[in-house]
Amino acid sequence: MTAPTPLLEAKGLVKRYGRVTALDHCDFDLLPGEILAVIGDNGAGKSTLIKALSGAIRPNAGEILLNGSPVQFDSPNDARAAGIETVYQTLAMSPALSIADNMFMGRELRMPGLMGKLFRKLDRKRMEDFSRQKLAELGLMTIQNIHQPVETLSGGQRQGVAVARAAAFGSSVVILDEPTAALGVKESRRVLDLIQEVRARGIPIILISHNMPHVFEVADRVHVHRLGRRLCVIDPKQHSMSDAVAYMTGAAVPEGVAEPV
Amino acid sequence: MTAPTPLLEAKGLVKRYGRVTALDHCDFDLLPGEILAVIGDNGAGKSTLIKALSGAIRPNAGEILLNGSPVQFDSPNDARAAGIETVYQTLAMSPALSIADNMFMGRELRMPGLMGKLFRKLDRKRMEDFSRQKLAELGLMTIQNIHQPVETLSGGQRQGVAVARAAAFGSSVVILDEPTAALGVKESRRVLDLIQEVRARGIPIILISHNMPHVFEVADRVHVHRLGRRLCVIDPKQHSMSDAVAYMTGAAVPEGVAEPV
Amino acid sequence: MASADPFEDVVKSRREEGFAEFEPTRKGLWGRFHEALHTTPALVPLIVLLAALVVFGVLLGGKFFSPFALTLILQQVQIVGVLAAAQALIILTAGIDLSVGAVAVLCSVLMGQITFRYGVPAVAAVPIGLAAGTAIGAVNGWLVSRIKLPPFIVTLGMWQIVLAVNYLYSRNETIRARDIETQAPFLQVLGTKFTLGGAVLTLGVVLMLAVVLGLAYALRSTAWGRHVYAVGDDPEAAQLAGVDRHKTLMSVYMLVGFICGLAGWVMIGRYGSVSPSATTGVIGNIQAITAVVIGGISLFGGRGSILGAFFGALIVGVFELGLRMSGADPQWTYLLIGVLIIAAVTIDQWIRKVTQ
Amino acid sequence: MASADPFEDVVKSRREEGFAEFEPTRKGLWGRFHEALHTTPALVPLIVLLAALVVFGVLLGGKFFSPFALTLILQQVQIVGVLAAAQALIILTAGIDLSVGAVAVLCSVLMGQITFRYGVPAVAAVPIGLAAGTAIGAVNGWLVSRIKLPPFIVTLGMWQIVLAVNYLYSRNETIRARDIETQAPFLQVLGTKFTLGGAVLTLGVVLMLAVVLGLAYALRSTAWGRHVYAVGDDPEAAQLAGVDRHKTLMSVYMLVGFICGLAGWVMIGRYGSVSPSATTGVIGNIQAITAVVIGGISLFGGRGSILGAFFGALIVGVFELGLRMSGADPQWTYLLIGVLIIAAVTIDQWIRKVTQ
Amino acid sequence: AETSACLITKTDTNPFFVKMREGAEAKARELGLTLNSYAGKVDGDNETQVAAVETCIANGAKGILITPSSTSAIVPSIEAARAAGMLVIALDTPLDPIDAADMTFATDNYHAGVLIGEWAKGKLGDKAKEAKIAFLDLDVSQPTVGVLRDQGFMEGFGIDIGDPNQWGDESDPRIVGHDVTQGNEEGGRKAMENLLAKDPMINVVYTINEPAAAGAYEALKSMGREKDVLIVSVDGGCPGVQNVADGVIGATSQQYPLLMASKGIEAIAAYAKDGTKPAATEGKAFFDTGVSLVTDQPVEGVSSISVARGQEMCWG
Ligand SMILES: Nc1ncnc2c1ncn2[C@@H]1O[C@H](COP(=O)(O)OP(=O)(O)OP(=O)(O)O)[C@@H](O)[C@H]1O
Ligand SMILES: Nc1ncnc2c1ncn2[C@@H]1O[C@H](COP(=O)(O)OP(=O)(O)OP(=O)(O)O)[C@@H](O)[C@H]1O
Ligand SMILES: [Mg+2]
Ligand SMILES: [Mg+2]
Repeated sequence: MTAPTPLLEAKGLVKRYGRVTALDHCDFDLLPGEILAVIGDNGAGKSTLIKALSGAIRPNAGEILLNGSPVQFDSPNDARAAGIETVYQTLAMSPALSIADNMFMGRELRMPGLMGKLFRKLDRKRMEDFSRQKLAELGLMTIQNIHQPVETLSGGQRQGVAVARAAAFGSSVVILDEPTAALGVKESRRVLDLIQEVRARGIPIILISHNMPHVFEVADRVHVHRLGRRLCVIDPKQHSMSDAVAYMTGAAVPEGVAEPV
Repeated sequence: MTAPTPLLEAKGLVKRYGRVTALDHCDFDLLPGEILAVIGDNGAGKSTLIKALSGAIRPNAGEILLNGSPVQFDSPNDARAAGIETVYQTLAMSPALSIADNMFMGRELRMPGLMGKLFRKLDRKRMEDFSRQKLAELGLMTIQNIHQPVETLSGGQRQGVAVARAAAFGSSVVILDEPTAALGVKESRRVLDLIQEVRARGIPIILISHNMPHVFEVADRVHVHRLGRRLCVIDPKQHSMSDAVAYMTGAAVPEGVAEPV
Repeated sequence: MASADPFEDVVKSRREEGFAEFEPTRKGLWGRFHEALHTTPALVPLIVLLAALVVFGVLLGGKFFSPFALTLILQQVQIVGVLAAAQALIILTAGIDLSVGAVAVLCSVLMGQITFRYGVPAVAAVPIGLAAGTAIGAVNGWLVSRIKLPPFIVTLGMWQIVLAVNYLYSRNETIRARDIETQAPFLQVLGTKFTLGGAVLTLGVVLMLAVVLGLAYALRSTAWGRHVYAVGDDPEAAQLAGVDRHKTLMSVYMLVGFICGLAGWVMIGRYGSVSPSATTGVIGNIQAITAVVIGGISLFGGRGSILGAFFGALIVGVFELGLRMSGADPQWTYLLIGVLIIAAVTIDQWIRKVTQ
Repeated sequence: MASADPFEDVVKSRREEGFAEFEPTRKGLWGRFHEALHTTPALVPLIVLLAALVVFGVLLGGKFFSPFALTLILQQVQIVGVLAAAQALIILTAGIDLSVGAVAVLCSVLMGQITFRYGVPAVAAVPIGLAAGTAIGAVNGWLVSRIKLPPFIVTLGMWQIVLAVNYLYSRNETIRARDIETQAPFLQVLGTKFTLGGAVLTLGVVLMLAVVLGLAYALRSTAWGRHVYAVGDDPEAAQLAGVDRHKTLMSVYMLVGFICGLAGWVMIGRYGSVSPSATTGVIGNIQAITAVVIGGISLFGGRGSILGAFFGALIVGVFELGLRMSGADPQWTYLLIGVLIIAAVTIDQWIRKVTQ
Repeated sequence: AETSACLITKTDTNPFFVKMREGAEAKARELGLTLNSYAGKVDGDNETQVAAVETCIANGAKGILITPSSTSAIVPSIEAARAAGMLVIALDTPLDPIDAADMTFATDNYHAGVLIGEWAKGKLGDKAKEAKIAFLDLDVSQPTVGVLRDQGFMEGFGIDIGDPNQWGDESDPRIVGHDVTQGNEEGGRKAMENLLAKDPMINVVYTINEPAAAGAYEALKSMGREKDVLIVSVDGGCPGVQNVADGVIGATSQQYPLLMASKGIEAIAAYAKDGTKPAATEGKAFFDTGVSLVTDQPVEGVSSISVARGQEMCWG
């Protein structure tokens, strides 16, 4: 099997914060239509990697290629313009605004007709109905008031809103940084379904997660991150979860890789 | 078996936020020396319950009893004075301060001798060494700079600091609200060990978690929370995880309980 | 350990679920009132305002409740009202603008001097003045958004610069009302009076109301308004969520500059003359910030309503007129206004607390 | 699905692990400099200050680098320096204090009037004045912490109240320098001069340095200091983590009141006389806030160092004296100081950026 | 109903206006008038004065005494008040145009400046030609009083004043510089220090008022130069005159705010009774309440009164 061109690729990414090295010549590739899981210890640099891929930070060195050609994202909006939609670990919500406001931030719906064209009036009702429906799909039925500011939601409800947003609007790549960390059993399950629905639409997904059973259930390939770089990529069908955990914690070294420390 | 007096008990707690009802006549009890797990859907009111128990919010109605006698906590400090130590879901850290500063917030160590007594000088070194050791015990070995402000830590590292703090200083009750949500496989494992160590010291623990295998591994009793109130308490040895999930999501109704909605 | 238990299967099949519902907890008028306070935060300063009106009405009797006195309040808060609307916008983005008053004065001076010194017709001088205000706003915005300087420092510097330019450019000359009236009446057009059911209003008052209501609409019902709140609430999060922080900030600062220009035009209407040493240049900023904060907008950004700021301006206006009319001497007036401002916000807090 | 895989067993046994280590990325002098900037944020305003000194030194030559001019700067910033230290404390708690200047003036008036009107000896009048400052601080603190009013409003009200009381109580009378010198010289003691290697310093300058260094120590090296930062950073989190928010805020506001009292005493030393209409009462607050912000303390609380605030005060002092010495007229000086303040913070930002 | 009158001063922090208010209050009490006082917030505050005039109209007062912060900008409000049937009297500072008020009871600030300028010139004699002069003015916004006093001093001293509506545009090399003081000790000291840093050889100091002069003196004293510098000032308040006696100030132009205020109140009382309006001083467009130079070192050709006499006549 000759490898297809990666949709999104990164080479030698470096990111330093003062004394701290978060990415240390890290490589990365995402193939079209796949679900790529990224796993690694806490602080391995997974979030930093996807922040670099989605334009939220600018790496000190290295290059990013989209469909084989180098790109530079100066802001998350640049990446979004290229079709990359991300759920950050910090969720990136405006705490004082309502659920619907947050769902549609930056892509608000206007009223039809004159009110919308001339007065640019928002179509509150349509946005709220849409939000309610998306949350119901995720099983978040405990939300009592759709006008609630996001800061008053429970941890899991808040994460649900962020995931629903990315899944609903994702166009060419969807990146999910620990999307189920705060979610309940039912809600996590629904997110996994959602991920598979998105992939079925032909959109590749990057999934960061510490939940091995979930990773091994949905991923096509697993990128193991360790100490700021990619240690190896494994096929979940040929490796067990124990292998993956052993690699990422440093308890075992995958073949053909010299233990870095 | 006659029930021993609960160490911590709550009766008929109600908490409303404007239009939203977070706790709806909720009961609760924690027996001495046990690990009590609290499970429930997102937004069921688990965090609100433990906030009421730890003095972070004041319920609109209901009473809290400590060792059988009613208490009123007006601030988290009141609860802490009564020996209740809590890891909140939001972690309650000062983002701009360092790891050691956060670990020792409110219980700082002073230099020995005159410098400490007269000039109230902090013993930075001792606090940093202690923090480093606690984090190492949790397996958080990716922290490169102990002076790093907490806001620059990864999601999991931050959670690790909060858990280490509560476990290190817990005295009569330790409450953990989703302590492993952002943690990796290894780090979660270590937290479970820690929970058992704390219990071995005779300190009872309230553990909120969405991770059923972990809950069933460590808990002595499981409090199932649904729609703002306690639905039932189950014994993990007599019920399966499937039962628990069915109860908390409303797919099944435990014996002797009328379906609330 | 039971990790082989396929517990997730329980939730694999979807069941029909209803949204969680609880009985509404409070009913009747009091419940509605609570509800209203929660959805419309500007109601709280409005209540304080009405309370202040009643208190002074009782103290001063018919003299205070005359159409003359009541419309006088509106006329006296015209300028602060417009500046407070501008300031509220900036504060919603978690900024602060110390230059608003100075920009207003400079714009009024520009409108006057351009007409009188260079003979440009007033209908052209006014837009030039407004453009100048917008340009100053753009500089502020650029420094805040691109160079990432703290708004406090940018606008503090701009305040001094604008005031000095204002004195230097005008050569400290006042253009007299009589001259404007005869040679360029358009400059004073916002001072035009008309009666509406016994109350005497000016076009300036109408403009103030239009600015406040227009902004209230834009902030609540357009995407731009949501972006302003989001940027003020958490700029990082807003940017990650897809808001163009730079564009939003630039639009806010430029709009604020423009509104300050309008305030300058209102000043000519109200005072008749054009004077570079108008005090608005020196204390307009604090007055505007005070109105905004009394109106319940958080100085940390992202929370509050512009109508609140307007009520805040009116509250101060009522206090000042009421105390003056009751003949308190100036230092006692200052002292009492200090006390009343604290009292107003205490009542505000109290209302919020009991209606939690 | 492989959920029966006992993957967690891999991590059940503990292995010896080392902390993650990476090669230090930058070395040598430049690397050390970076490191220093990261650990000591007050270095940035210090660099700006030195740059300003060099620029004016080059422009003005020996005249500026004379002990006379350099110590003059210290004397001129005495009062603002002390007030900036107080203001920095409040701003670190995410508050703001508009009353600092007014409280200082009132305390100086109290010290003077208590001595001259009631014949209390000056050594007793000074502590009474300091106690009054502390009491005002306590009222501010109580309103902020217990009633939970915004600090801006509380201290705005207090500012007006204190200024009015100041005029009313003093009946606007100045106590002349000559009278104090002959009848109560202790009031002027902080004006006492002494020479230190050619430089003429006053006890007031020494007091300023002591206040700044003392606070810097307390903030960095005591538990109280950590609590101040925590409360300013995220009051909710601090409280949940076990900090007594109320106690911390009260201690800060009371200490600030006390320091303002000291500033009032410094004022008597510097001006000789006691006058209720001192400008500090009106613009002392803005001057202090400006110094704090130039010094790199965030108005949102919890970030920055008090030494920075002190350097901020000195930066403004250098600009003012430098410009006056180079012969700019007052209006141009006013304009240029605006420009320079913005420039100073721009350079500050730039240093932070290139040394990221 | 009882007759009420308004007094609107520029500020109420300057002792000058405090005394003016005391004079007005005393007279009003004597004549049975209700007096409401108002003041601007800072020097040059026209807006607050406009609001005060409007309040007086709303209150139905019979007359207004005003020391205008801005002599021309206040005029439309004054016209409105007069149209409402009130007697308006300008105190201390004439309006522009002067006939916008019914009458003006004033000292001539420009003349006050001229007196101290002439005195300083006479005192220096020949050395006036190479004098080094510091000007300690009021504020960068150049309120009218400050400009009048400053430019008057220049004329008296023999300096070409350029634009009479502005200070700072002169080119005489004897001027070391202008700085602003806000009219208090604090500003006086700092401004003096700044100008001394620019040129330590300053030997004449013009000050806007006596508090500024006292501040300037402190700065000079700390450099040991208090003996060889001539300080002149304007106002004539009691502490100021005492400072002349103590040698802090060389000479000051004394004004009479109490007189202005009590005259003003009398005029309003008369107007309220039978509609009579006050008349101007012979040959002038206003009622001149006079100004005298107070010094114990009289100079030939400049009329002055002694410090003892000044202390008798000082306000308060
Ligand atoms: N702004 C920052 N300043 C300094 N260090 C940082 C910053 N952001 C991240 N780091 C450090 O970089 C390393 C990688 O962090 P990152 O958030 O990418 O980890 P992660 O793999 O996502 O971990 P987790 O699973 O806990 O989310 C960590 O050691 C962290 O402390
Ligand atoms: N300050 C608040 N204002 C309004 N509603 C609130 C507030 N805090 C919590 N709620 C609501 O109360 C309900 C219970 O929230 P809580 O945080 O206790 O849930 P939880 O069981 O901890 O959920 P999770 O598992 O997601 O953490 C939710 O519906 C939430 O939206
Ligand atoms: Mg992460
Ligand atoms: Mg929760």
